[in-house]
Amino acid sequence: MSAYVETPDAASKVNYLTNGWTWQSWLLTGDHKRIAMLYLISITVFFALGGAFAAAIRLELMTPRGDLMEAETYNKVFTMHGVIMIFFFLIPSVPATLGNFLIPLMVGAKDLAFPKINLLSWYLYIIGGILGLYVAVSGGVDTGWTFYTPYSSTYSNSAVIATAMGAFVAGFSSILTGLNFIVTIHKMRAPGLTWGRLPLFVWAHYATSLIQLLGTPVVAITLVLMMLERGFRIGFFDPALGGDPVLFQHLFWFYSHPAVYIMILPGMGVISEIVTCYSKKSVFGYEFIAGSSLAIAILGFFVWGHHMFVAGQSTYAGMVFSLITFAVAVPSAVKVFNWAATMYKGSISWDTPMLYAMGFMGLFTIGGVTGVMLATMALDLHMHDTYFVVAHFHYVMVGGMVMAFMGGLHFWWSKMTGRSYPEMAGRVSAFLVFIGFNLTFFPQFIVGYLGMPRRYHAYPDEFQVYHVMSTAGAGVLGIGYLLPAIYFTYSLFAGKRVTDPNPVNAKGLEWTVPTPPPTENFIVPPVVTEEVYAYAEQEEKSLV
Amino acid sequence: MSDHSAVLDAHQDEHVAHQFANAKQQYESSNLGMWLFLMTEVMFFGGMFGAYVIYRTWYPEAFKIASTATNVPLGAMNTVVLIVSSLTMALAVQSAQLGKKKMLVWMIILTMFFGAWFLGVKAIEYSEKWHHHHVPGANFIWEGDGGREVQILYCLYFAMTGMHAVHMVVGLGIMTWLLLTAIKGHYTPKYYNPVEICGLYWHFVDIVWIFLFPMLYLI
Amino acid sequence: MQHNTMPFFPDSASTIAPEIDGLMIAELLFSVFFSVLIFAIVVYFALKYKRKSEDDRPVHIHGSLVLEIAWSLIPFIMILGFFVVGTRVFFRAYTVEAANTMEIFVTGKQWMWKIQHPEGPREINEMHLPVNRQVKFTMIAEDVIHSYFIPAFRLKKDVIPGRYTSFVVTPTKVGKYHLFCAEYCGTQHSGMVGSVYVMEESDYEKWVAGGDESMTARGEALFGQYGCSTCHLPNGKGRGPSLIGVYNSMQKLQTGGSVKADESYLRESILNPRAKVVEGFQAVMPTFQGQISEEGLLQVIAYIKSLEKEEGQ
Amino acid sequence: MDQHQEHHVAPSSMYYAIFAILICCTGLTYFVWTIDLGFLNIVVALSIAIFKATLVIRYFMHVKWSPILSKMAVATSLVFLGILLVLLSMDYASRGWQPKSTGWEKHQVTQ
Ligand code: HEA
Ligand code: HEA
Ligand code: HEC
Ligand code: CUA
Ligand SMILES: [Cu+2]
Repeated sequence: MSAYVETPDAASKVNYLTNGWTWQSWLLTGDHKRIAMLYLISITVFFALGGAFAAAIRLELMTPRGDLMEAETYNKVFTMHGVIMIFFFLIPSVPATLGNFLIPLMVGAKDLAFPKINLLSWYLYIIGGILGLYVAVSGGVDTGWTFYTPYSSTYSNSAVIATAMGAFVAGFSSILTGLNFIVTIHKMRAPGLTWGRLPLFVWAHYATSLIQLLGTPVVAITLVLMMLERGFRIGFFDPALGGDPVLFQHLFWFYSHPAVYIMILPGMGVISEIVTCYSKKSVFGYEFIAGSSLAIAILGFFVWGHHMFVAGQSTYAGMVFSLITFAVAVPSAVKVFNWAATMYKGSISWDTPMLYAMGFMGLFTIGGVTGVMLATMALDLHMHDTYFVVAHFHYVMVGGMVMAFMGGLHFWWSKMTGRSYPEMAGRVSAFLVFIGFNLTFFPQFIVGYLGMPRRYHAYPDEFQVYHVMSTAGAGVLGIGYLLPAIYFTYSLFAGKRVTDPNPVNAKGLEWTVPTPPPTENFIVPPVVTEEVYAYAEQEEKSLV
Repeated sequence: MSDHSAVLDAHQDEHVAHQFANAKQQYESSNLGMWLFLMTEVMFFGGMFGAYVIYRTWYPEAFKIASTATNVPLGAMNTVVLIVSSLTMALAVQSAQLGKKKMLVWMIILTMFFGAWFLGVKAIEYSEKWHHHHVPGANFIWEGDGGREVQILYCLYFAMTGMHAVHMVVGLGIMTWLLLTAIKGHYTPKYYNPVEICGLYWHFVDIVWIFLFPMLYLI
Repeated sequence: MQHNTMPFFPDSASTIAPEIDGLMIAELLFSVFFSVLIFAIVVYFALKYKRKSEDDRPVHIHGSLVLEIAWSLIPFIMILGFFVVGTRVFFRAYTVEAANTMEIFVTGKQWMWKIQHPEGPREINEMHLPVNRQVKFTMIAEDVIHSYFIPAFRLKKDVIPGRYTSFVVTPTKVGKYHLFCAEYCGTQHSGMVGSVYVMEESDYEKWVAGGDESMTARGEALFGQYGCSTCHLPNGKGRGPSLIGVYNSMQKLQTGGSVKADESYLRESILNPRAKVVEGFQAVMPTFQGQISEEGLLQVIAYIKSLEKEEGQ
Repeated sequence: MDQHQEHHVAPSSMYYAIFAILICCTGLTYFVWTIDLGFLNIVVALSIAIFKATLVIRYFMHVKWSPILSKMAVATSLVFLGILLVLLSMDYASRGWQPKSTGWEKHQVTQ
């Protein structure tokens, strides 16, 4: 890869952060790096908000009686928690921040293909987010993040339309981001950067973007129909007209299952980068990790029915969905095994990003294998809509994606901001997050199998032990997240300055540009001559 | 910006945005972008097509009855109108490719004219439905058999044609912009990309109607 | 149910429960194995190959096709076994096996469960069942989607408005168990709970005998009350067809084609008579949509079904 | 970078020819609708629609002369639309077949 050339040129002294200080220079920017920072700030706000709702959930569930809040309030709290965490935090988390920042750098482009559309995505996200906030302060919504009809379209007395509208608008933001990524990856790669040399982070985002393009429109139209049914009674899910409420679930999950891969694939991309860099090794089985991203994206569209095994779907359809769900576990397994194999005979550092990556591998595996249990029809008969499901998806989403996001943020923090974070504090918080996380969500597997249903505001006494453990864990977890919030903010203003373009000795074009990168990214248009992840000098011919 | 030779030619052409290396890259990127957007549009309508398939097989009788109440001549006329507008759109792209500016402007105007015609006819159909109390919801009254299921077909009818009409309105907006820039003479045989891209969108909306017409009016 | 402060497994009180528990344990072992394996490998490598100096230059290992195939195929084949067993057990929850299967009718509404026994007793948020006898549940919702969930039976099924759903189960242990609503249905979703009492057969007989009129009798009363009997005369001379022997027969339709007159068809005929008009009759039957409650419908259908039995006598 | 040379410019005659075919097809659809073919009505109407759409995509939208990526975009949308429709129909088609029918599920009219 082309080496970084130290140019005395004055232009190179101005980086993307110092290039303009006015509000307009941020709010009307086309620079993907600035837009990524805008996203980073906004999703952090939403994460804190979603976290506050989570705290309310946990406090309420400490005792079996609903003594902290009314049932109605509780329902609004978990709905807002789910909606905010999914649509306004996790879906844009890695792609819109790290992806936005890094993809042009990684492919050697000056920017994304459509900078204005990129900015438009952020504004759409903000409009959606404001609708969400408006709902939060104006009385809330109580349908659950799944908006099942006919409850949402007919019976609920809360701000369903505004919330769905928020999700709809945020959906378009997600579509446009995906579109931008795909075009950039196809058309704007630097000379020599063949598909076989593309970083796995880029591959993962390519797969993610495909899902965003093909899945999101379906949930968009479904939400529109739900809103029409609620507003004007034009909608065909209404059983009073002979419509099928289960059809809504089909259309909803056609997007929302693939969407869970929107929520994990970018994280997997992050892990691939971190594991190679902190093991100082080329990735094991590059083609298989890259290919499995695509396999997950495509197979992910065939399995949505596993959310509906007991929802009145035909048992035979359930059988087909169950079988394909088992198959979709395989590409994920391939990834996990390959990362583990990458560490073999490496030179492994115990820095914060690697700690998060190791946590990811373990916790994602637990989340994944419990997903496979849920995909077994007979077990889902018992465990559907219990806390077992809650534990499963927090393991993959929080133990998986949020861990990856945190890891990636630490990994690229100096590149993005030109400042370093305190390494020791980072390790402590990674440790706290890991402990707190397991304490919060592991008991939920047990209480779920005991039969504790989801979305319950009061519950039988014998489940209490587990809920108390869970609440305690959430406290630790909260501190674990608060710590980075504090030291990242601190480092932004007072952290040690980093000017070394490649402080971690990593491979990849993003490490060849100055830190922080200049507005146009590359001073000299890069030409790629090296294989990807060329950490080692010599090659070991065969392993098996 | 530093004056390196590789970026030089990009800055020579006023139409090439800074992030692209050259006009070819820009052309291919924006074309791909539009195709990807149309891909999402297919899925957007796809959700409603899915619902249509289900209810059409569940309630074949009701659908037969309901489609007798749609105005087939008007629907057929609209199909023809849209096909004509597709032709003029295709010719507009061709004129841009050949640098015939006047022809381009006229073709865009014609396309818009037929688009507006389509929407006008649609408005007539909608008001007809309203008068016959065929708009689902509060307005709906059905004299004949199977009112419940017939209402489902009308929900589909309004959702699908309504969403299509929204796309037409957006299309007209885009065409207005295209017309203004074409009059200003932005497009040359070297740079006609926006015309082509708007054309893709317009044709897509036409294709949706090609399916909606038989589905909602005929069968 | 004894109160254990820290239970690990729920009560097991149906034929299907041990099967699901067995499958659960098998998958648990499998999952624990792979989770521990991954944790162990990661931690072991991280310790063993801990970075010694910044100048470490590990060798390049490209990958291995053999390993890739092994670690995708082997776990997949293992989980295929779970798929087969899991699907078979699942199907069992929908298959009527016994000859003396009894029926229970459940109506869900915001926020209560209404249970009807064909013999007559009606309960709210409580359900009494005899032990060791197969029960078929037929369920429908009046408003939104609910889900009938009995953890001790390891069974749940969504209860949907506008359509009957059902499952089959055989309780095996006398006791009192939780009954939950497992599909979010609004404000008092968590209050839509109750108890299931599994009783000895003899106790159940006594309990059932304490009820009043049977469902059939109630249905017959409704049949008169709603004026059905004015058109549906037993001799077939009324404006509508005689309903004797209708149940489970093939009905020829005006539009051609025919349909089996099962419960679902009977329901549709009452709520939406014009959807499928019987050959040889005018579509004059009024709709009873919104007039008969879901419970009432179940009773009327039970009555129409009983008409068949009488004919056979 | 002269797009003129790289990109196919189709002659006007082709556009008019395609247009003529499209109009004829619309006429045909209308005509078929006036006669009753039973089940075939649906098949014919949709086949004609598919044919028309293909013409528009290939000629008006220039896919015939477009790079492979545009063709792939068309193919991808069709494939994923297919996944949606097929898996959706799969559920609805098999709803009636309970392991042993209990009679209370949605029934089917047998022709
Ligand atoms: C990031 C999000 C994410 C991810 C990645 C996944 C991944 C998976 N999920 Fe999850 N899921 C959710 C988020 C996610 N899920 C959410 C939010 C819900 C609830 C929605 C709601 O109702 O509100 C849910 C619900 C859910 C259900 C429905 C439960 C119910 O409501 O009854 C099911 C059922 O099949 C399921 C299955 C799976 C499977 C099989 C995977 C697989 O992709 C996992 C594959 C990964 C592995 C298997 C681990 C690695 C493998 C190895 C180390 C090798 C060894 C193992 C094997 C080969 C098996 N999920
Ligand atoms: C990205 C997705 C995401 C994330 C990160 C989380 C995070 C957490 N979730 Fe959530 N959860 C969902 C997605 C997510 N959840 C979804 C989709 C549902 C289903 C909703 C539904 O049923 O409709 C759900 C439901 C759900 C339930 C079940 C509710 C019910 O069914 O009744 C519970 C219960 O324990 C819970 C708990 C938690 C906890 C303790 C965390 C913790 O990890 C949170 C920890 C975070 C904090 C404590 C705050 C963070 C702190 C900072 C960022 C510091 C900065 C703060 C300030 C400066 C103020 N969640
Ligand atoms: C005005 C007269 C009238 C009344 C009142 C009436 N029906 Fe009917 N019913 C008919 C006619 C006529 C048909 C046959 C045409 C059709 O299928 O719609 C019919 C058909 C039926 C069928 C289908 C029978 C078959 O052979 O398939 C059922 C079941 C039925 N009615 C039940 C009821 C019940 C229950 C009530 C009262 C709640 C009721 N009907 C009240 C006239 C009536
Ligand atoms: Cu009824 Cu939840
Ligand atoms: Cu899923």
